[in-house]
Amino acid sequence: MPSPDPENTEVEVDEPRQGLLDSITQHLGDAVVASHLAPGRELWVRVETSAWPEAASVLQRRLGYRFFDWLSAIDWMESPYGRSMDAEVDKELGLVETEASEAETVAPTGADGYAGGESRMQVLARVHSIDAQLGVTLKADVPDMSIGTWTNTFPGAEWHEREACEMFGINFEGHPGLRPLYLPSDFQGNPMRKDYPLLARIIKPWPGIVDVEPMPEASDQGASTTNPEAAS
Amino acid sequence: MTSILALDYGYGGSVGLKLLLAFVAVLIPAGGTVYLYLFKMVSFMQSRLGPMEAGPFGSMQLLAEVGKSAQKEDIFPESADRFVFAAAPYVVMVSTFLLVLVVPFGPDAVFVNFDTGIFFALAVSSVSVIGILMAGWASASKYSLLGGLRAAGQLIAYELPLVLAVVGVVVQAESMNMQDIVSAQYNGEIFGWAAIGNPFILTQFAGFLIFMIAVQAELTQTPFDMPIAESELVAGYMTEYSGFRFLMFFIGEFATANIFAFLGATLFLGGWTVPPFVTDALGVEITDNIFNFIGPAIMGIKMLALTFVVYWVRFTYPRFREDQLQRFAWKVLIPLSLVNIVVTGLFKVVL
Amino acid sequence: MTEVTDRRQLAYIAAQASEARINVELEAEGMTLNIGPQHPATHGTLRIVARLDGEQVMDAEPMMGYMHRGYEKLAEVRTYPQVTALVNRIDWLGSFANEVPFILAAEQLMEVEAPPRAQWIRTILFEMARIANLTLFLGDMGVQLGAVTPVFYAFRDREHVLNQIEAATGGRFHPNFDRIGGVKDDLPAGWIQQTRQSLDKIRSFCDQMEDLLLGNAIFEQRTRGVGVIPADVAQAYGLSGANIRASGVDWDLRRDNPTETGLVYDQVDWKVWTHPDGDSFARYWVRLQEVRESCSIVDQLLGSIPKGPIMAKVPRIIKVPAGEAYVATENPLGIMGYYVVSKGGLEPFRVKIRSASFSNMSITPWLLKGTYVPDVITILASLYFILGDIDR
Amino acid sequence: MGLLPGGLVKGLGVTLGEIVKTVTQGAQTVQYPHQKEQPAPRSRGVIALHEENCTACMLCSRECPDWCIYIEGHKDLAPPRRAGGKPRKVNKLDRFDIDFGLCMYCGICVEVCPFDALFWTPEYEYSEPRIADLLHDKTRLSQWMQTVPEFESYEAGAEVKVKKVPR
Repeated sequence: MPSPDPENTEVEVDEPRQGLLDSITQHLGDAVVASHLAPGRELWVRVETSAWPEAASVLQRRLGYRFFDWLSAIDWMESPYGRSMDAEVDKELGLVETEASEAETVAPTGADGYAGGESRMQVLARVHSIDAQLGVTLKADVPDMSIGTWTNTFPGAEWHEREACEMFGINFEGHPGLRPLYLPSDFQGNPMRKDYPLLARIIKPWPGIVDVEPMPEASDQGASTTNPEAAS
Repeated sequence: MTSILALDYGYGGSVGLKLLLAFVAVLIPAGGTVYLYLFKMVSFMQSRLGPMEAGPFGSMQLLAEVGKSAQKEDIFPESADRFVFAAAPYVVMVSTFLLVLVVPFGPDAVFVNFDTGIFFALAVSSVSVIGILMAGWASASKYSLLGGLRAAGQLIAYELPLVLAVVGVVVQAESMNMQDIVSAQYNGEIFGWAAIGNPFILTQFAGFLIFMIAVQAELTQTPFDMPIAESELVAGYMTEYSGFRFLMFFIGEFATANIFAFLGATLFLGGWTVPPFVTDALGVEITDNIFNFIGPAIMGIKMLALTFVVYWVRFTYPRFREDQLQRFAWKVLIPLSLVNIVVTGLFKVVL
Repeated sequence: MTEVTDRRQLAYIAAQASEARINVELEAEGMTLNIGPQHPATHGTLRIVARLDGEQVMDAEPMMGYMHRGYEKLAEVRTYPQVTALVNRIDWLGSFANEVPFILAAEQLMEVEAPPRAQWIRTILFEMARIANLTLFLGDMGVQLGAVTPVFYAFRDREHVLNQIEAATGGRFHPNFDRIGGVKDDLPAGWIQQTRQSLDKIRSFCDQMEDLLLGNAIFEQRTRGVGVIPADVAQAYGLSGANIRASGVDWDLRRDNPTETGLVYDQVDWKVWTHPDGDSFARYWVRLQEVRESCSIVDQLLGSIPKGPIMAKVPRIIKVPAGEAYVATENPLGIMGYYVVSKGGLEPFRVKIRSASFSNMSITPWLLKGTYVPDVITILASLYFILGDIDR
Repeated sequence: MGLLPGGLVKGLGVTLGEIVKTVTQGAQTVQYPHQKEQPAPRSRGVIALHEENCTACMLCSRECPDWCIYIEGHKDLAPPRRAGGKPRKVNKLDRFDIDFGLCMYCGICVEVCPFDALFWTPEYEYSEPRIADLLHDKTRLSQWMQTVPEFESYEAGAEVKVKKVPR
């Protein structure tokens, strides 16, 4: 896992993003929990769950990050259904890790995501500044499935939050109307959670699972086998 | 006028013949223009060939369409007012047939020669508004209602420029009788030069333009096709119609376009006559019997020319928003037509 | 070319916009009209529930989800090559443009860079996808306003571009041609020469559109001052592409995105077109200039394709190392970005698809308040969204 | 109200010009059943199977995103290459079906096949009244092999070698 703190990246120090990171930490103080900087690529900042709406207004009003790119969520739990495309031959090829032993399954967290994370669900958002040509991805943990809304600073976040709410089950306090966006109103469950089964893959058996049967013995199989003498 | 072509039919026979001729005069040109303009001209305009399968060069396409529509199920919307819904297309067709009565096709080949022919034609042409409103209101669907109301507003707004444009012609021809208008154009001369007579399109060009724009609006054709805005109201007041009823609206639209083109030809292009230098060259008198046969052909050519312009504009321009087309009618067309009348009056008095 | 700069025009537009806002305050109980989901003006299955007062829209709320295929869920159970085949079905008009950001994000995670020839071919097909997409818009805007002929010209001339894409990639609409580390195959012989001919057809199509629609006074009346979007509101809603450039924001990811290493826009000199008005006319005008600009970009690129391989050294079974990457490119409809989270397996752990039309459409409830019904159609046509892009 | 006629008349000119061009130079459209447009040689119409190359290794049915390739095979003895040698164990193909009702023509199977047994043909006229008939079996897929065009040569500057189609 790339080390989270940017200091020890040898030569490439990305001034603009480094400056941005410093100004964010300077404005938000200890609300900034962790950060990750991929030089020349992107800056990730993780803020306290409570400071989520405040981070938005700081970025928009003080730092001039007025372009609202997108807002979504991520469920860090490993999918219990796996690829449902596993055949014995895959195990020999080492494509599929053998079953993890039961004891090891610890509560899923965003720890191995950039800028870490403690809760299973995380909210992601990205804002961009057109004059500085820089963007920043903000993250926040959502331990109790509820977080503040961004709609009063970025009105565009309304639909994004409605989608995240119906797909992941995260409640956004203060959102004008958390109606379902895509799913029919009587839909049960949150599809994007990893423990929600993808039914198409479970109903139909995987055609790749059929393995080539072993050679039929040269007994009374009849025409289907070519006995060795006749073949030469 | 019970003797047509020197045969005496008695009252019953001549009315029957006139009915048949009326049907022929309305439906055959309608079929012709549908094929020529809606199937062929539009396709050429859009770099394709149009229907080619039914009959040579797709000529039987309209018969196929009629056959298809006739066998379609005749659907009434569930909460529609059945009688009014069924009657609407007939009301629209009535106004078309009444219009054709007045159009002269030859010296004595005219259905009814009113003294106030053009006045009758304009009065009858506004009957179709009632039919469209009936269709819009009776279909009990929001889109039809919107289409119907838009049609009402638009057709009434464009009646005025239509009438005022015709007043200029009537003032110049000093009569409302269609035959007199035609002969006025034949015998008139422009500042003493009588070779081509005086087709009112030359002296009444502003009137002609206003007439054609008003006709475009009466037919609810683009750029005035708010009532049948296919990209907003799906098919406007015709949305809920299906089968033969929709066909009547569809053919009715083309028939009305032809009849207005006949009217326009009579008022502005000299009706069924040819310019004097042609008749002098052929040594034929304008009131001969021969013109009862050539007349409809000449009218047909002039009608095709005018309908070409109508459909050419229809398939090229986007459409107005209703408040823009209302503003255009009240603030531009009507003042312009009033000025046209004043100028014609002045010339009439001065010359 | 109608360059609008004088103050009188802008004042007229501002007055129009404010007048539309004032008379919406009258709270009369209006009629609710469902525009869609089966409706000619919605590019796909979008339903707008509009509460009307007479012809004026009190408030309009788009209802979506009729075409929700759940791409983000599907991507989690598919390997990387399978996701590329899947993902070019999001914006099906310029479909090669969907694959590129996903592949660039995967390449960023795998620290792989495509050889120059592959980047050239990728950029050429990216621009041809833009031409194919925006040509249809130029024709379709006409038919939304009532002129039926322009859309036929659009389909006629777009056909040549699609044939060229099919000749190179095998699929007209779903090329599935981009791979991690390069492109699937090289260009067939004679392709460059034929592509130049198809570009000439597109240029003559643009001139026809200029005469038929831009010069048309009725079109101007129907679109000037309709659906005015100020720049800051556009940014707050995340509008992108021609919609934001038409509001005067000079921003184009093809020029301003330093992190992107996969496309070669720096080798070509081209111009980003903007327009100060921010109304439907400006959006149409900006997209018309962009199509012409894309034609000249492709022309320059065709002339300078370097020699060399089209595929970098990439293992046969692709396992992307763990990490997160976000790459966004300037797609025909706007900014399309993929946030790919990988835990080192065969498939991505999570793919967040930032689609352009989703954000472009999120402004409609604010924008459609107080407009007339025909203007609703004009504004929707000028925002130019694709339902696959919204519903994902 | 600024109704400038210049723009309007130019618009009419464009459509009139189009009428003249269509009448004189013919339409851009093709009258399908009578004349047919030839798709590009690389276009993905239908998948052809070259049965000799196929070793039933299941890679294509495993990689297919739509799960629309069904393969059944059995191991069999084949005559030894060199006389007197041990008989080779070979996979024989019993069933190789592609359900074109499900297929999305992405081309992953053709690309992933290690033995070059699958090819694309630009054939497109195989629609069926019943969707079940879109399941092409082994024989039908082999019939498509004749319509596989030769691979085209590449543009100048390409380093990719042109592959051969096994007839």
